[in-house]
Amino acid sequence: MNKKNVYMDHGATTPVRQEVLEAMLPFFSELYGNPSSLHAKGRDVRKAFEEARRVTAASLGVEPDEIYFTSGGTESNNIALRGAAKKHGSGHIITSSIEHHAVLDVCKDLEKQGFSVTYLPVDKYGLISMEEFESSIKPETFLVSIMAANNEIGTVQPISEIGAIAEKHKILFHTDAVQVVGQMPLNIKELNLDFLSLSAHKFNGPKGVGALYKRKGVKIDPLYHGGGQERKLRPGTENVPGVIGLSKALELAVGELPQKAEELAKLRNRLIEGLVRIDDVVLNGHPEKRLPGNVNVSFKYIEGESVLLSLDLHGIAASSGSACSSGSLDPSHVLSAIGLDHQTAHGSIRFSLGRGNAEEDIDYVLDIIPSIVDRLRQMSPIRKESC
Amino acid sequence: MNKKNVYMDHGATTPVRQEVLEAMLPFFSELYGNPSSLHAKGRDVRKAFEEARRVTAASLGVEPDEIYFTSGGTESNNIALRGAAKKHGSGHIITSSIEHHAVLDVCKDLEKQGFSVTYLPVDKYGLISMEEFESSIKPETFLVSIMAANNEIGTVQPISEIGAIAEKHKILFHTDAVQVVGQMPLNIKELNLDFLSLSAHKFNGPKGVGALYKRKGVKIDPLYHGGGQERKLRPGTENVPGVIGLSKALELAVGELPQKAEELAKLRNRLIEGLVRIDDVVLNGHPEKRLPGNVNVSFKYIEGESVLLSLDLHGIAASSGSACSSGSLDPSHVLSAIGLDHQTAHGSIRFSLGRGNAEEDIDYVLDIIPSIVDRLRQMSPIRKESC
Amino acid sequence: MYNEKVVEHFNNPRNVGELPDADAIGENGSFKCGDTMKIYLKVKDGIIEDVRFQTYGCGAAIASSSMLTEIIKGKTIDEALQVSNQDVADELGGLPPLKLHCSNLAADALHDAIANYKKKQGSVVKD
Amino acid sequence: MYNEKVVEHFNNPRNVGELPDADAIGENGSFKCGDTMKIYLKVKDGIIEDVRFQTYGCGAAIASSSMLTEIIKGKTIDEALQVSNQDVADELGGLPPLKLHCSNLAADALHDAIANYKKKQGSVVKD
Ligand SMILES: Cc1ncc(COP(=O)(O)O)c(C=O)c1O
Ligand SMILES: Cc1ncc(COP(=O)(O)O)c(C=O)c1O
Repeated sequence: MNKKNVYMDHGATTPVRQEVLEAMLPFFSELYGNPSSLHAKGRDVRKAFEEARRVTAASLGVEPDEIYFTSGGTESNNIALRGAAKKHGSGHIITSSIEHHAVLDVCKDLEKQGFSVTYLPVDKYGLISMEEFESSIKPETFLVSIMAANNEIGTVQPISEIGAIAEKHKILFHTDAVQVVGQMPLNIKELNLDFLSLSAHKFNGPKGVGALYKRKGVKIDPLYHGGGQERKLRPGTENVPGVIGLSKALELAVGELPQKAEELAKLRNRLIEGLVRIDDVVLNGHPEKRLPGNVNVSFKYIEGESVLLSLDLHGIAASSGSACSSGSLDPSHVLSAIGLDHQTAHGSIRFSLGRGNAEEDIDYVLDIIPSIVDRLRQMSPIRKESC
Repeated sequence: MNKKNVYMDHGATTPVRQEVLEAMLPFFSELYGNPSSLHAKGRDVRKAFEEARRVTAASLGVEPDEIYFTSGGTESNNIALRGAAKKHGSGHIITSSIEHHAVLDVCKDLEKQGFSVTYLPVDKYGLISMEEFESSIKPETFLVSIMAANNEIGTVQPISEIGAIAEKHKILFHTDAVQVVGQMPLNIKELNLDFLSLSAHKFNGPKGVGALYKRKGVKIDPLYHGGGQERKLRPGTENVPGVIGLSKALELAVGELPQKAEELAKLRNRLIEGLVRIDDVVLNGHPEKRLPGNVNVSFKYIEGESVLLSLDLHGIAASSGSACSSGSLDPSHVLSAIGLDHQTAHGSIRFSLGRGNAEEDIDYVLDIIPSIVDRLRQMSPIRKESC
Repeated sequence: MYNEKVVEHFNNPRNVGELPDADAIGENGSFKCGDTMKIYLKVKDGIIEDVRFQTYGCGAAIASSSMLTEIIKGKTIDEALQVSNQDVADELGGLPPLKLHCSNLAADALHDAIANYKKKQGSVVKD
Repeated sequence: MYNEKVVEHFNNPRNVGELPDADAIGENGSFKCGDTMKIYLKVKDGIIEDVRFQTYGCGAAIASSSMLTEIIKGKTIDEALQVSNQDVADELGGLPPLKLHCSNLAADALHDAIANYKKKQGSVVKD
């Protein structure tokens, strides 16, 4: 079999699609003015920039003045959480134990600053419980932040139910939708959301640019100060080409939903079915409530990075929640939170599908994997019997 | 006379030069991997990214692990100042009254958080006094932040003297060098600097990317949390094309110094000489200690925005420190700090020269200006006699 | 930033200058932003026959001044008194929100001129 | 991430498997990262005649295991005892700093095997 190039790490990042790059290009060397400048070179760029805001807002079904452009999902999360915390001064925050570090570690830092935080546990599928959520709400709770879908195991949370409870108790609701925007249909206005974070490079837009949706009327304090751009919430000369790229990528991605999501889910299911047919391979995450492109399995008795490396030698790009691969020694907090034992967690691999993946890619992976697994298992001192 | 397109707002932003855009292009759609990914697509990008860090560091004469990539000058300033403040918990900061808002407003915010701040006054040229600086140092002073050169009036501070005093008193020294990097030669290692901020779009690199130099061994606390990129000081998926562009633009710009600066200074002097020949036009900023590309003059009896607008109608892009142009009603804090009366401040215009400007541009501007000034003065109820 | 009509008035302002034989002069200035307008009226039989202005200010201030003079020329004093800042901005096809205050200059200077005119005429004009 | 030599050893590890008639077996595991190595030695006249390994772990752990077996094959027990984790990493042409701990596995398992071997031989080997 010939070595192919199969990219199945769309959860990590995606290529910029051609139409997006083309939309960006004029803004490097021709339309290069600073949008804050009063002269024609500035005004032309301001116009295009605000049009990009309009397109972004329209793609999300919100108002243009509810969109703040940032440098990515991490910054969007930090601005929302820290901004709300700074505004409130003190109080209680609720989040889940499987958030991305850009939420989880912000919460830990806020604890150091005197806030109290509840980290909701999740069940074996990665779902939080609505009862536990509701009963964790205290009079001093001002914010709940629950990710729309998990980046590692793909589990999709019931954010509309969370929103309803948050509304009932009058607490702010933030969702990290970095993995969802552009991949699944989303109706912000029906979700009682106060904040939503997104990042362009997850939906075939450029790296280093994202956005925060903040519901009109919701007040937070800025973290950084400067020239007053983005209505003072995110100062600094605007990343104009990046924002143009974000808006174009989002418009295209959302325009292709829900069909694209259905196609992706078919590929995903084909891959999952093929993988779990292998002995001692288990699916991580929820069997149905999962991102259309996310496949996460654990190969028992072997370690994730060695699987990853073997896949790489066959031209397949995937990722792992394994300790060794990230340089840290512990398996990912997500895999621990869903209750995987150390060893199963270490054998986890994520294949994240996206634009450009086709059936033949799935079949190629399914053809390759058994020999990889066999080889590594034969090398392993750990056996079914011994576990 | 035909309308020309003359861009003299390089202090606001600059076009991305062709070589820089070409260096960036492969990183959108071919080399699109996430530098944190372990597979080949990620490793190739990590390699290029770290090579860009090496080039950036070499261009600045520092070590690669002293460079942190950010989303721009604003973020670099915020990370340095707030990070040092967070680390120290309390204490005293010294800055100047003519800093960019990305330093000034950070200091004001830190005051709200309990830090004390001295805002050093400047003389009529925009220079701080070394005596005042040194005598403002208290036992609890931990940081001084003085910009290398002012963005409005172009005045270059004696940062090597400031550094020597900071070293003597063992306080951290940050400089906002956003207007200096790539425009003037700079030797960080001779300057006793602990932090330096720069922004790519000021030296023909892309918007939305910058860097912070942090001297090895100096410890600050991160402001934002996330995936741990940039050694946890600036988390978030890296803006790979942006960083590649920054490093290329910096390498080219620094490679062209000091010659480029001398050429620019010649053009600058030609423009200044021509302008001050007009009645009641005064130069703002220092006659010699100024950025090679900066010209800032006040046209008495007329208002800056109307000059700007008139220039714009002739295809000339400049900027103003006038109240009306920025939407705020007060004239810029810089023009106030150098002691300009309200009206002179309101009549100020900045021409900032850069790559691509030639003698004929200067001559075109000098040809056009007198009629603009005449026309507006004839319209004005304010006269020499009445002032 | 500005629409075409504003730019046109800025570029070719109507009725710029002084009126040496003005029947009334009005002035208004914003201490905050420094803009200043001076308006000169020539009134005959209660009708504004001629008008001139001088303005120190931004593009919006100059265009508003010019537009105001166009609006009031030929109007009676009492009609002119009805002209509001909003009317001037509307007639210009709108101004950027941040610039609306600049258009205030013009109508306020006019009202000052009319007040001066009435003062000069004494109680005669009072009713 | 890994150099060519590491990848080559990972891809074609030497001496993988068990030795049913081993004279000594050693084992080492990192509780923290979960990596585990088992090493089998066949010793004759104090010389390591044959060696096999089984490893559960990342690429660095597997490559280090393979390299270790190559290094020690044909060496005396005492020579083998001198082999350090650093030697293994050096022989591989270096490992990423974060992965150095993975190479520790191999030499430590070997030392465990040699200790077991000596124990089995009793005091005879003691001096
Ligand atoms: C002196 C100075 N500092 C900081 C900045 C902020 O840089 P940026 O807008 O790229 O964040 C600028 C430019 O706007 C500047 O001129
Ligand atoms: C769920 C989630 N949140 C936040 C982020 C951070 O986004 P970025 O790296 O673009 O800042 C990511 C991606 O890394 C993510 O998957």
